[in-house]
Amino acid sequence: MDFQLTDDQRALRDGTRELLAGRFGRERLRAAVDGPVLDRELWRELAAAGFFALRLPEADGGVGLGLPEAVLVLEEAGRALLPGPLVACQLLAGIVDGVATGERIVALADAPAAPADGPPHPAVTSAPVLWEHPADCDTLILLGGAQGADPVHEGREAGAYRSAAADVVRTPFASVDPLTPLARVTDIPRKIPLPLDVARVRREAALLTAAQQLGGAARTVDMAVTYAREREQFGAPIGSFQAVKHLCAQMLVRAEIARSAVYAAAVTEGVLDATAAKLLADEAAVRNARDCLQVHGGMGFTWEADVHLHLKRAWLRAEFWGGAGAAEEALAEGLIA
Amino acid sequence: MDFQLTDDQRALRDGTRELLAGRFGRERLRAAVDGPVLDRELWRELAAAGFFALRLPEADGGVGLGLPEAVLVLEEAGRALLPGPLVACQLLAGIVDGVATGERIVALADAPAAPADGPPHPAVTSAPVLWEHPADCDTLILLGGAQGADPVHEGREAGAYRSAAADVVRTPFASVDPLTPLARVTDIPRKIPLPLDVARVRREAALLTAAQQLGGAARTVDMAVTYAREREQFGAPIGSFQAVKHLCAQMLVRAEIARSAVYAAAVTEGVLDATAAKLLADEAAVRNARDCLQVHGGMGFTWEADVHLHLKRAWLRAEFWGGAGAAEEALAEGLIA
Amino acid sequence: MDLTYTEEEEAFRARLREWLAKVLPGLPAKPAAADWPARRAYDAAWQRMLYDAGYAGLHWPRDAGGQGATPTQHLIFLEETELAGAPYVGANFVGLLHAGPTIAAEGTPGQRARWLPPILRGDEIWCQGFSEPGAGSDLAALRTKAVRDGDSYVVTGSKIWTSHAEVADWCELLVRTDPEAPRHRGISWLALPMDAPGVTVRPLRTLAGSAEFAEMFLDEVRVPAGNRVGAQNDGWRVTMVTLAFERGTAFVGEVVACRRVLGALARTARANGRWDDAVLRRRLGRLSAEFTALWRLTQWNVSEAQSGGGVPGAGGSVFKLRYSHARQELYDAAAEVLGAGSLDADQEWVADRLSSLSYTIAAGTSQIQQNVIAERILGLPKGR
Amino acid sequence: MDLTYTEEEEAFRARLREWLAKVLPGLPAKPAAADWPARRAYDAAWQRMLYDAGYAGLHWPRDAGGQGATPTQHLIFLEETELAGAPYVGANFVGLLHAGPTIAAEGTPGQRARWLPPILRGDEIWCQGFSEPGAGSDLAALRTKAVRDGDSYVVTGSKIWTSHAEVADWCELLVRTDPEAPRHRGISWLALPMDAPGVTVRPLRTLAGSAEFAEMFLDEVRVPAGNRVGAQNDGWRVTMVTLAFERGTAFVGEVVACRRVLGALARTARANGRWDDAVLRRRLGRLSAEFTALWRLTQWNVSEAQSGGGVPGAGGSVFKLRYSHARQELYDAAAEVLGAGSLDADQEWVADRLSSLSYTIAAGTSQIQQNVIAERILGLPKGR
Repeated sequence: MDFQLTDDQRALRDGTRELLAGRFGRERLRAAVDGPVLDRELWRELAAAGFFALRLPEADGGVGLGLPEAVLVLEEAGRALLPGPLVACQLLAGIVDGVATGERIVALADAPAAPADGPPHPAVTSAPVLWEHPADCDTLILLGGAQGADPVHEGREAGAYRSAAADVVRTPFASVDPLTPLARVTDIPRKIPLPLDVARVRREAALLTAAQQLGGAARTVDMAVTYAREREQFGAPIGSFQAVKHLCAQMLVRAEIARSAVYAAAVTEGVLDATAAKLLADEAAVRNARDCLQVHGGMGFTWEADVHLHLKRAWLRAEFWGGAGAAEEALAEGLIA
Repeated sequence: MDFQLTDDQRALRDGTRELLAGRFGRERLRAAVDGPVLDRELWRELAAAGFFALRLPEADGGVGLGLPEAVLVLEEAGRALLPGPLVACQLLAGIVDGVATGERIVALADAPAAPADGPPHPAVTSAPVLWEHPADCDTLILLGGAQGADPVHEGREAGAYRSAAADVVRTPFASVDPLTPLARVTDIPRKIPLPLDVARVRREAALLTAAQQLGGAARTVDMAVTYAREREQFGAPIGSFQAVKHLCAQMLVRAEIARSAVYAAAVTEGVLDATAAKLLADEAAVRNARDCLQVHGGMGFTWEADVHLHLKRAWLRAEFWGGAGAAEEALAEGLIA
Repeated sequence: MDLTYTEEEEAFRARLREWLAKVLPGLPAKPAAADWPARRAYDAAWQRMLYDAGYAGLHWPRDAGGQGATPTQHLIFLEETELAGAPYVGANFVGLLHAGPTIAAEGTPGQRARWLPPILRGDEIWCQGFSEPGAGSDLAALRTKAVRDGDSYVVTGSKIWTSHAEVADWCELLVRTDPEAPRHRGISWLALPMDAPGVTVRPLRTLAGSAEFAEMFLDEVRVPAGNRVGAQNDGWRVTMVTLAFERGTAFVGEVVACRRVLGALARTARANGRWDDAVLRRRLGRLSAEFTALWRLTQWNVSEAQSGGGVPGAGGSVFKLRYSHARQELYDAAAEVLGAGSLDADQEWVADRLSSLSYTIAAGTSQIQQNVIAERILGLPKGR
Repeated sequence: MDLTYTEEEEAFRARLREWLAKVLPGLPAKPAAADWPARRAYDAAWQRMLYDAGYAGLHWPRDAGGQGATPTQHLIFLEETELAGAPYVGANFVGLLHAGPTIAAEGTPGQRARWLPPILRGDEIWCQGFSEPGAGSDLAALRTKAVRDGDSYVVTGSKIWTSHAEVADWCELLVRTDPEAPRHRGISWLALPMDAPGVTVRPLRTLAGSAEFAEMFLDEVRVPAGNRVGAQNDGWRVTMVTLAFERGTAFVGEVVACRRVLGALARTARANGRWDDAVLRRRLGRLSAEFTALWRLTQWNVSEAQSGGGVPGAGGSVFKLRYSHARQELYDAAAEVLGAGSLDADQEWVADRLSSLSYTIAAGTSQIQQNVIAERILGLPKGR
C-alpha cells in the first residue's frame, strides 16, 4: 500500500496546474464570465495536452493513464474554474470521434432511473434533463430516461443515445453559474443508440465531478487564507482572529476529507466509494465557498471577486450525477447489504 | 401587546429561584446525585410554596395563576436541576387528591398513539412506556396506549387510567441521569379510568418539560460564562478567546430563541406552539450542555462538575412528550394545513 | 406576558388595513429593478401617500413632524404593510430610518426645518456614506478625510455599499476631521449634497448580478460647515444615536415575508412531489418553529423597547445572528424544493438565495455579532 | 496511489491472522472494569503473548528491542487485532506508545537496558504524569516542581488524567526544574517509581460514572537524578519526540471499531423499525461516507509517514478534529436508533456515547486543533 501520489502523478498535477495558469488565468476567466462561449482554440490545446485522451491506450493515440490521473486533471480544472463539458469529453474520448482531439465537443445529459422501490412521485419523474453549454456542443449523449409518455424520459431501459446537437430541442434558461450556460432538454431523437456501459459512465461522471468539486474546495481554502493574511481589521490581519482561523481550519479539513474519499474511489473504482466521494466533495465545495465568502466579507459579495463563481459552480455540480439524498440512501443501503 | 414579564411574574420567578437556592442548593443537589430518593419534606415545602397548586382556583386552595406562571416556575426548577415528577404533579394537582399539598406524589406515563397515517412498524409500536421516579411515586397515571396484544399499550382509545404504584409491574433500569431513576412499565391494571383531557395534558406536559429545558439551557450559559471568566489558559481568561466567546454567544442565542417560543406557547396555548417550543427547548438544552462541557474542558468531563447532570437531564427530557422527528412532522403538516 | 393587542392597537390596525385595501389596488406597476429614476419616483409617490394619510414618520417624535407612535404600532404598521403587499420603504430608507432620526435628535432647529419635512413628504432622498472599502466591519477605521477651510469642509475619500446613491439628493456622510484623535473621537457627521462638484458615483455589481449598491468617490468636495450635525469630532456618538433608533423593529417585514415564503415552499413541495422526501419535509417543519420563534422574539424585543427596558441593540444582535442564519437556511431549503430549478437564476427564490448570502456579513458580520453578544451581554473580557 | 498491499504486507497479515485465530479462543474472560489488579494481569499476559510471538514493540526500532515494522505493518496489526476482537493495549499503552519510545530515542544505554525490556514483556506498567489541573490544554503551563537535592530531585505538585496509576510501576513525569525560564524551557522528564514515598493516587470519576483516570499528588517525592531522561530543562523537546512517534496510526483500531458499530446500528435499526425513519437512515448513510473517508485518510497519513513526507503531527490534527466530531455524531445516531433505550446507562452504546464526549477535549481540544491547523498548516498569523 502506498496511498500517496507517485512522482508521475505529482508531475501531472503540477503540469496541469501550470498549463491552466498560463492558458486560463484570471483575465481569461473573467472574460469567460462576461461572454460564456467556449474557446475552441483553448479546447484543442487542452486536447493536445492530453486532457481528453488521457485514459485511451497509447496505441489509440491516448496517454494510457488511469482514473486516478483523470481525477488529478479534473481536480486542477476545478481549481481553475475551467468551464466546459470536461467530464463528458473525458469519458467519451475514444467513443465519439473527434472528442479526443478537441475537434468535437460532446455533452452528457442524464435522465436518471426511477428509484428501485417503485415509481416515484409523478412530478419528480419529470425532473428536467439538463444540458451544460448547449450552444457550444456538437453532440449530445443522453443516458437512460424513464419510460412513459414523456418524450425525453421515454426508453430509459435502452441505454444511451447519440444526437447531433442541432436535433435536440431545448429551452435555454438563465444559469445561476455565469460560466456554465444551461438548457432543459425538451425533445430528443433516439435514432442512434450508443453502446455504452451506462452504469459505469454515471459512476465515473460522479467521481470526476467530485474531483472538480475537490479542486474548488481546495482553491477556496487558498483564497480565504490569502485574504485573511492580507486584510486588516481592528489593527490586525483578520487571519489572526480565532473566528477566522477556525473557519479556515474547518475548510481545510473538509477539503482533505473529500480528497481522501475522491482519491480512494479513483483507485477502487467502487460504486459506493464514488457515491461517498461525490457526497463529501459536494459538501466541501459548497460549504468552503460559503465560508470563503464569509471570510471575504463585503468584498466577497461583489461580482468582481471570484468567490461567487466557486459557490455557483459548486451548487451546479452538486445537482449533477446524484445529489445528497440519493447518495445517503445508497450508502445506508450499503451498510446492511 | 406587552410580551414581557409582569411585575408579579418577575417576583414569582425571583422568589422561586431564591426558594430553590435556599432549599435545594449545590450540597442538596450532590446529595441527591448520590442517593436519588425524593425528599418528601422538600416536596411538601414546594407544595406549600404553591408549586403544584399554582393553577388551581383560589377557591380550591390554589394560587389561581395560569400556564405562563407554571412555565416560569418549571423553568426555575430546570435551572436548579430539581428532580422529581414535577410536571406530573403540576398537571394533576386538583385531579388526584393529595398532590396539591405534596402528600401524594404522582407520575405520568405516556403510551403515545400510533401516527395518523397508519400503524407504524411493529417494533416501534412496542416502544417502552417509561416511568420516572418509580420508587417514589404513590400513583401512576397512564395516558393512552396503543391497541393490540401488548398489555401496556392496549386500550389506547380509552384515555387515561389511574393505578396505585404498587399495582404497576415495572422493570427498573440504570437511568443515564443519576437524578432521575427510571423503569419500564411492563403491566398496568386499567381499572380506574380518569376523566382527563389527554390531548391537553400531553400538550401542557410538553410545554412544561420545554420550560425545564429552557431553565437548563439558560443555566448552562451562566455556568459556561462564569467558568470562562475565571479559568486562565495561555496567560488569559479563556473567555477572552473568540472561540470560547462565540460558543457562549451561540448558547445565549439558543436559550433566548427557546425562551420566546416557550413563553409564547404558554400565552397562546396552541398545540403547534407547544410543539415548536419543545423542539427548540430540547435543542437548546442539549446543545448548550454540550457546549458548556466543551468550555469546561477536562473539568467538565468529571463527575464532580455539574455539567454532565444538565446534559443527561436534557437528553432524558428530550425523550419525553414528543421527540424532534414527530415535532418537525407536525410543524410541517401545519405549514400546509 | 400578553400577546393580545389593546383596543387602541387593534383600532390602529383596522384603520391601516382599511386604508391599505383602498389605496393599494390603485398603485402603478412596480418599476424595473435597474430603472433608478423610476424607482425613486415610485418610492417617493408611496411616501407621499403615507404622508397624506398620516403614516409618514410613524415612529418619529411628534416635534420632528412624526406621529410619535409606539414601537407596537410601528410593529403593526410593518406587519400589515408586508401582509398587504404594500411597497417597501425603498429609496426613503436612509432618510426615514437613519439620517432623519439623527437630525431630529442632534440637529439644530434650522437643520430640522430644512431637512426633515422633505424626508417625510418623499421629496428628498438620502443615502448613507458610512462604509469604506478598507474599513468593512471595523466602521471606525474610516479614512475619508474632511479638512476645514473657512466655512466649508473639503472632503476626499471613498465610500462603498451606498444604496440609492444614483438618485439621492443627500448623503449622510461620516468623515474623519481629526486624524490625530483616537479612532472613534475624530469623526464628524455631514449632510453632503449629492450634486456637489467632485462627487462621483459608480454602480457596484453584487454576486446576484444586480447593482443595488454603489461606490462613491469624493474628490475635494466642498461641504458647508453648516451641514455638520452635532459637534465637530462627535460624529461617532451622533451616529450611534441613529443606529439604536429602531428599537427591535428592523426586521419585522422580513420575518413576515419569510413565513409567507416558507408556506409557499411547503405548498410547492407538495405540488412537485418533493414533499415525499422526509428529510426536506422535516427541515421545513424545523424552519417553521424557527421563524415562529423569531417572530415571538421580535414581539419580545418590541415590548421591551416599549417599556424602556433592556440593553438597546444587544437583543438586536441575538435576533440578527439567528435570523441571518435562518434566512440562509430558508433559501437553501428553497433550493432543495426547486431541485434542478435552483439553477435557474430567473427564479425568484434563487435571486433571494443569492441576496441572502449578504445577511451574515452586512451591518456587522456574524463574527462581530457574536463578539457583541459575548462582551456586551455576557460580560466576557475583551481581548482576543 | 496504490491501495493494494504488497506481497510482504499480505504475508504479514496472513501470519498475524493465523496466530490470532489460534490464541484468542484460549484467552481468559475479560476482567471487570473496576478490578484494576485483574486488568493489569490480563493486559500484561496479553503483552507477554505478543512478546513471545514476536509482535511486541512492533513499531519500535530493532535496537530498542522492537520489530522495526513499517507504519503499514503497524496499521495492519492494529486493523487485524481490532477485527479479531483481540485485547486492547490497555495498561501497556503508556509504556509502549509514549514512555518506551521516549526512552528509546533519548535515554542512555543504561536507561534503555533498565526500562525497555520489561515494557516489551509486559512486566512493568507505566502511567503518564503530564496534565495538571491548572494547565489543561496549555500543557506547558505545568507547575509541578522538582528541586535538585544532591543525587535526587524533590518533586511536589499534582497531576490529573493519569490512567492506570493505581497499578503502574512507573510514571513518565514532566516537572518544572527551572521556574525562571520561559514556559517551554524549564521542564524536565523523569521516570518516577510509583512506590516512592509521598506519591498518593486518588481515583477520578468521570461523567461516565467510571474511574478510568486518577489524580496523583506528589508531596516531596525523591526521584533519583539518574531517572531523568534527556538533559535537565530539555524535557519539553524530549516529550515532543514521543508525541510525534505514532505517525498516523493513533486511531486505526478506533476507526475500524466505529465502522463495525455503524454496521451494527444499521442492523439494529432494521430490526427495531427505526430504519423506516428516512432522516435517521440518511444520517447513517452519511456517517458511512464519513468513516470510510476517515479510514482512507488514515491510510493516506500512514503512507505519508512511510515515505517520510508531510509535516509530522499536522495531518494528525486534521484527522483528530474530524474524527472526534464524527465519533460523537456516531453515538448521537446510536441514541436515535435506541430511542428510549438511549436512557439506559447499561447499554454499551450509551456508555460509549458518554465517553465520546471527551474526544473533542482530550489531547488538545477541538479549539486547539483548529489553531494548530490554521497556524502550522495554513500559516495564518498567531495572535488572537
